[in-house]
Amino acid sequence: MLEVTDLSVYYGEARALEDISITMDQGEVVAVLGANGAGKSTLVNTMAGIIPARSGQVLLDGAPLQRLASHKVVGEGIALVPEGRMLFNQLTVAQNLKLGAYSLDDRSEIGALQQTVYDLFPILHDRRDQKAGTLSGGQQQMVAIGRALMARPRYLLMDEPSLGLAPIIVDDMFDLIVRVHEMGIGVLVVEQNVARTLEICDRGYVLEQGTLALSGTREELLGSSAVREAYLAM
Amino acid sequence: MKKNSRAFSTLGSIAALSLILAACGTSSGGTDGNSSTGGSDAGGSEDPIRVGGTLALSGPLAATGEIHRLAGEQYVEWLNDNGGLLGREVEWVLLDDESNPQTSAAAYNRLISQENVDLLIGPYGTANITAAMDVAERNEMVFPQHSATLTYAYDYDRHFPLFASGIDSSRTVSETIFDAYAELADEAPQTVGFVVNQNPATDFIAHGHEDAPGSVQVAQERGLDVVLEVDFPQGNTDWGPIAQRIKDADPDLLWVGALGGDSPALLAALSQIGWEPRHQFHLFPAPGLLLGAGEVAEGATSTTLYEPQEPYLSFEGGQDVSEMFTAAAEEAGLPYAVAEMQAGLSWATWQTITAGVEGAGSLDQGEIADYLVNNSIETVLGEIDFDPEQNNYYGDLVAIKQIQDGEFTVVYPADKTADGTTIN
Amino acid sequence: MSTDILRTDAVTKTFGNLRALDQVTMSVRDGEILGLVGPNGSGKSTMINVLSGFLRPSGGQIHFGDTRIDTLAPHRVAELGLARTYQIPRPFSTLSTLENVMVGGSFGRARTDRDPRTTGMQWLEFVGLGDQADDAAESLTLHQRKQLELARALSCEPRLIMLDEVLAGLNPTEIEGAIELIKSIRDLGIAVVFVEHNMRAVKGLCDRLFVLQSGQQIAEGDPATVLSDQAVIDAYLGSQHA
Amino acid sequence: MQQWIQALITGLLLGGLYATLSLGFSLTWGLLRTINFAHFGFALLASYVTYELSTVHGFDPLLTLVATVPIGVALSLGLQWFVSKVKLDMFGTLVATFGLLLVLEAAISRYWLQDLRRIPTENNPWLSNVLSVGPYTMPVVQILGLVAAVALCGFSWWLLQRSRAGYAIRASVENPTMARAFGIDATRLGYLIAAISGVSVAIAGSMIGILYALSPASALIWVPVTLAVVLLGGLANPVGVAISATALALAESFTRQFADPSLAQLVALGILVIVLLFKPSGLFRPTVEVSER
Amino acid sequence: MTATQTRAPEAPTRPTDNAARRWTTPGVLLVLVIGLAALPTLQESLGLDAYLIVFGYTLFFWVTQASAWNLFSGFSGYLNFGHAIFYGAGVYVTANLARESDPNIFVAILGGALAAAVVAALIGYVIFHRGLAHEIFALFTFALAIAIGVLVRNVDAIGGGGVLMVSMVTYPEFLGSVNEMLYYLGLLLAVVAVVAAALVQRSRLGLGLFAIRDDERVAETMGVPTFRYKMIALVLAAAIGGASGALNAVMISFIEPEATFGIDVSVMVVLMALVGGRRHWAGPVIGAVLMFSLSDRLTGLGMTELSQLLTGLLLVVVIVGLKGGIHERWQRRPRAGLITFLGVLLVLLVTGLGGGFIGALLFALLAMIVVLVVPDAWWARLVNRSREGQPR
Repeated sequence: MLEVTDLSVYYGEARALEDISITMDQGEVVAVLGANGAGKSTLVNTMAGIIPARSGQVLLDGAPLQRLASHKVVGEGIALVPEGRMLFNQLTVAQNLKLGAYSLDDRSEIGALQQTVYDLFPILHDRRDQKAGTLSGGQQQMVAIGRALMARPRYLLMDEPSLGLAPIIVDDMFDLIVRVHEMGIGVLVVEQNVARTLEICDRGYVLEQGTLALSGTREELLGSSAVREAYLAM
Repeated sequence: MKKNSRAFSTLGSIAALSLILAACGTSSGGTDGNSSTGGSDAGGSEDPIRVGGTLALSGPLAATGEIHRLAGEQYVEWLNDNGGLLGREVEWVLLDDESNPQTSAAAYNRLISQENVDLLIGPYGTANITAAMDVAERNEMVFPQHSATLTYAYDYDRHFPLFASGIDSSRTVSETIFDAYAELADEAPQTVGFVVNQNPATDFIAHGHEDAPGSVQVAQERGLDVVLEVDFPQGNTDWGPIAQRIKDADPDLLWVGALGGDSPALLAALSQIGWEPRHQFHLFPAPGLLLGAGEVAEGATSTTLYEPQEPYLSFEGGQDVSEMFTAAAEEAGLPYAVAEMQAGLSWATWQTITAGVEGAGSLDQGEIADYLVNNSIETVLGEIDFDPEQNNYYGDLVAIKQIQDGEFTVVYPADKTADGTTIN
Repeated sequence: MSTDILRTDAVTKTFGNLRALDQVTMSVRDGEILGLVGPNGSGKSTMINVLSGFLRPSGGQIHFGDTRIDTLAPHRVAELGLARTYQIPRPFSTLSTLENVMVGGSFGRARTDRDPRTTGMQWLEFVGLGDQADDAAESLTLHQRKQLELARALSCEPRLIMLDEVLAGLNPTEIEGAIELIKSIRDLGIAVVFVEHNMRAVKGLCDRLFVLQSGQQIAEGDPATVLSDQAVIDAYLGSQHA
Repeated sequence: MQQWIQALITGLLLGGLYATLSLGFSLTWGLLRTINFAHFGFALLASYVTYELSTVHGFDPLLTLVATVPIGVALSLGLQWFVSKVKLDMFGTLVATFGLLLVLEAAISRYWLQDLRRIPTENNPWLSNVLSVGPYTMPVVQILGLVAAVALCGFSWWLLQRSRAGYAIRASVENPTMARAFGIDATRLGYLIAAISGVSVAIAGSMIGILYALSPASALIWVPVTLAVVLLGGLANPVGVAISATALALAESFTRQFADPSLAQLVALGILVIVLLFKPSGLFRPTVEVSER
Repeated sequence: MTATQTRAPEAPTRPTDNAARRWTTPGVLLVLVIGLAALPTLQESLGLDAYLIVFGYTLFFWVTQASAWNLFSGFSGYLNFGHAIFYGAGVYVTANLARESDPNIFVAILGGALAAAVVAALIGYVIFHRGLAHEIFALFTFALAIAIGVLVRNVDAIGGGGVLMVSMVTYPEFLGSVNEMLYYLGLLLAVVAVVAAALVQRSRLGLGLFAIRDDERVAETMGVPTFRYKMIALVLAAAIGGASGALNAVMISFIEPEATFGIDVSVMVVLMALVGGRRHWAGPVIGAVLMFSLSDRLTGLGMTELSQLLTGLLLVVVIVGLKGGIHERWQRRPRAGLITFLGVLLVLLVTGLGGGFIGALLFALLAMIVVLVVPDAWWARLVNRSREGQPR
């Protein structure tokens, strides 16, 4: 169980998140929706330990994560696929993947994880010695996801995974989220592609101006006009 | 508030500065805060006579500066133990010029105008001496100095050079070197290779200046074959290629315009490529380092004006400088604690100013200068007659010393050699 | 139809393999507010960077008035009267708020006999930063920094101003104020290119919309029509099927 | 022909020293964002320790590495600790380390005086220990120095390009936030880099102590050539450092052999100036390119 | 136009900022300069050490050089580590003029300024077109200075085969002795440098340079002609540095390339400006006064090693404790800084404990630094505590 309780985050004086509480299970795909600037990225970055919270907690199976140094959060089983991929562009694909497993020590396990990623993305195997910065957008997104999977996460936080991808690839991306989920990993996905996201998620939250506007199951959200409103003001 | 404070600070800084100005008018006037001064009025005869000078106590020239400091300190101690100057104690006001002519010039200004010194003594190093001499000239102070080489450049009538190589120093030094080697008769070198540091002092002796021929020209005049001429920069770090060029040229005499640590480094490089100099001369090496270079340095010659041996030990103070300097240098932890040319020059410079003051019987700069040009001065270098016709330079006292059996010994001219030792 | 103040002809910008802008042809009319919209990563900010001379296009031409500007140095573009704000505010951090604005007033088109300090204060008052004039720009809040971005762009006295997500990160009251501000900018006779995600604001403000997706233009026209365009809806919400 | 080959050999050997001295400077600049002028003070201190131990205590000069390497590492680690504690920007590190250099120089001249020091030949078997191959000669100690340079540059290259720690270092320089998010502790890796820098500067310092005469002011002699090597070689690029050190040393060596030794430095710096004018980023890519903003 | 540009920044926004206030700074400066200019004449009647004249000249020299450096590098953020190129250009103009006959000092100064400006224009044109990263720019200029030094050493036409001497220059008699002439002209150049820096700081050029320093690309898109401004500032800085170098050749009299183009001047000006604060014209002035009086005092006391040690420690302390330099912290804590400075100065001068005027000046500056180094948080606590202690 991954929980966020009463989380508030500020950038200096500016409020980014106010009193957000969400929960998710390892068996779920949970969507976080909302317009740009609603605080979605802030939420996942805070959960990944990158941004400090002003108040509130992130709890993993009841134990608070917020006290940990940010480089230790990943060891607890939470991995991030950040917005814009944020690959280490000057490293090769293989090196990026290995870095994902930096918190692990067992070499054979790392090898096995790497094989899993290559199975998932055969193209990455072909491109393993290529610098990540030179890949196409879709391939880069694969590396970002692969890198996160290398951390052997129980929960995967995905921030705008379809951003900047060609439409055909976007579909692959959503298929992929499902496959990741089938590996027994809980997925929290922040997306602007509402339609596709709602196809694959179990539940979702809608953020508006840093507060929780709505939450519910897939069906509830699909029927809600709030989602449409949030994106297109119509 | 923000705006206020900025204005305030700007104003404040300016107000502060003007206040300083006002303050220095009132407070540091009258009696200066520095209470130890007061020699200039020459009133109380108990007041020590203050002799001011700088030395390169830091920076690239500091190694030799250190020798001059030790020698000078010993001299002042010796002088005070022997009744001081005009019956008064002597105090040496020594500042660091950081091996930098600008600092040196400023420091001499300070010595004259703030420390109110009664007498000056020159710094070490051609550049610093030149800069300091200008200050001395503007203040019409007697300026004895021990080591400026650019003889052609100095025309201040109250400067008294102790580097006793005559006004044509680049020629006289050069002639002396080749004269010394000419003693070898049939085995005298026929070819010579020049390797010269670009430092002004070494450069001047090697290459001369306009009307003043240097060693290269002198060698040619004397019919020697100059087979190599290489200049290297100060702080040179790679000697292999230079050594290789020497080996290829294979001169009978290797003439090294060296300073400080150049010589041992070059010799090491030469021995590494298996070339041994048949005859080798080094202009201004650090003597300790050259001796430390071991077997390859055997037979190396160099210029000198004082060595701790006869006849120098019999000259005025010759014994004292040797003993006192060695004791002091050992105590200070210098690796090579032998009084040689630099210590001797230092001592001789002090002897000059002492003789001038005692002879004039006063601290009047004009009288001191007059005495010095009109009288012979006894120094550890021998007897010196400053010649106003030659910008106070005088005859050539330069001798050649050689490493024989691991020790320096004077080998030329004959009147400076202890027991008929000859060059080999 | 009023005259075009800015016109791009098949502008392309590539970064390595990525075509951030692909043959975009767009025009801005005198005195209008043009909404430049599209999902995240569709090339809007790249467009602004290219138009302002911040980035050099890989292909195509840009004309501002009668002048071709894609070959000019950025400060020349600014002198012609094209100003912009930055999505993430980039104030001159060691200067005061007023000094930030004075930079605009001291150069290019805005350089007149008037004291840039006076005009700068006017612009700060205009965006509501008058009280912060002497504060270090570094000490401003995000909202104030956004206001500063605006004031700084306005201080260049532009004929066209490009606003890059000025509303992002603001709360509803702040957004309302900002919208009013943008309206009053248009009332000064300055054309506006308005890049924004907040569709309510876009609908409320813009005279026309220009929609980008993956660096390509997919729609253009009045807001109501454009926003009901299926391609646009798909672009935002994702198509239901591949 | 023989001259050419001998000049080539001399240049190569000199290049080894340049590379060893420059490697640490390049690594800390490129990866830790510290422009470390105290580096030259560290080298000088190592030289003096080598001098002291071999001259006064009679150790073989090469054996003194047992002392100088730990000293170099300790100084480097200490500096890294200090810099990361006080959070200086790059120019801040430049000024602060320059201050540190002055302090080190003062300390050295306090202990060893301003006198020139050089290990006497009798205590320095390495000066005369020469390997001769046909007509060519090479001092063994410089061969060892070259081996050390190759080993250090090679190890650094391997570490940065092939090891897990290396990816982690490069990742955390490129994007510290993401690196932390994947569990990379940049602080510890920073100490690793500092330690390598300390090892290389100590070895370079001891080599200088074996080969040259020392004085407290002599640290600055090495500044221009080090800067040239580092700027040409691409920041924190060990291979670039090795190649540009060799290239500059060869250029100097050939200038000394065939033109004029006094022009050697001008040639080296001239190469730097010309290269930077035509290729501002240097001849080699930095190991990690950090965008300015 | 000019009037509005040179106005003090506090000028028009508030009615309380009246003309009197605006003219206080230049007024006090003017009084200060007149006072300094009168010093040589009054020196004897006031019973001051003649050494103050020499100290004054050297201080002016460093103030000039540091201000000149700061005018380009401090304001624009491009740290030039090869300032000695411009300084040296000036030195070598005088030195070469002196080869033939005693040069006129004004000709030398103008020639020095011109030569340095030409060199700067050449260098600036090439490197600003290249867009070197800031740290590369810094070390590139450093290497360039050393390379030029070697070049001059080996080109007889410039360097005279290694050494040139300047023993005498001609100048109008009313300037007095050589030392007095150096003092007056040094003061003049220092005033020129400081006023130039202050004017630039308050002008469009200064604003443009600050914008370049903070964000060059944004500055460019706001209409700042960045290339032209960098060129103007660099050439101006060089001309001032060259003029001052030409004068200083008289002081050194023995001109060698290594000493001229070496690390001394290049690094010292950077340190002075960084220590004093490089965002305001007063910063390098404070830095130059502090660092030069420190080294002068310690040299005077014969403490060479200590001088080096303390200079080193001072650099570390100031850069760590006062990241923006002394002046910047002073702006935040002006009263405390000023009161400490003046208080200590007065006490030392009155009691004579400072060892004369220069010593008192130095110790007062050091005391001020101690007060300024206290971190803001501690300072706030200190101030609050003392306020709480007082009954209201």
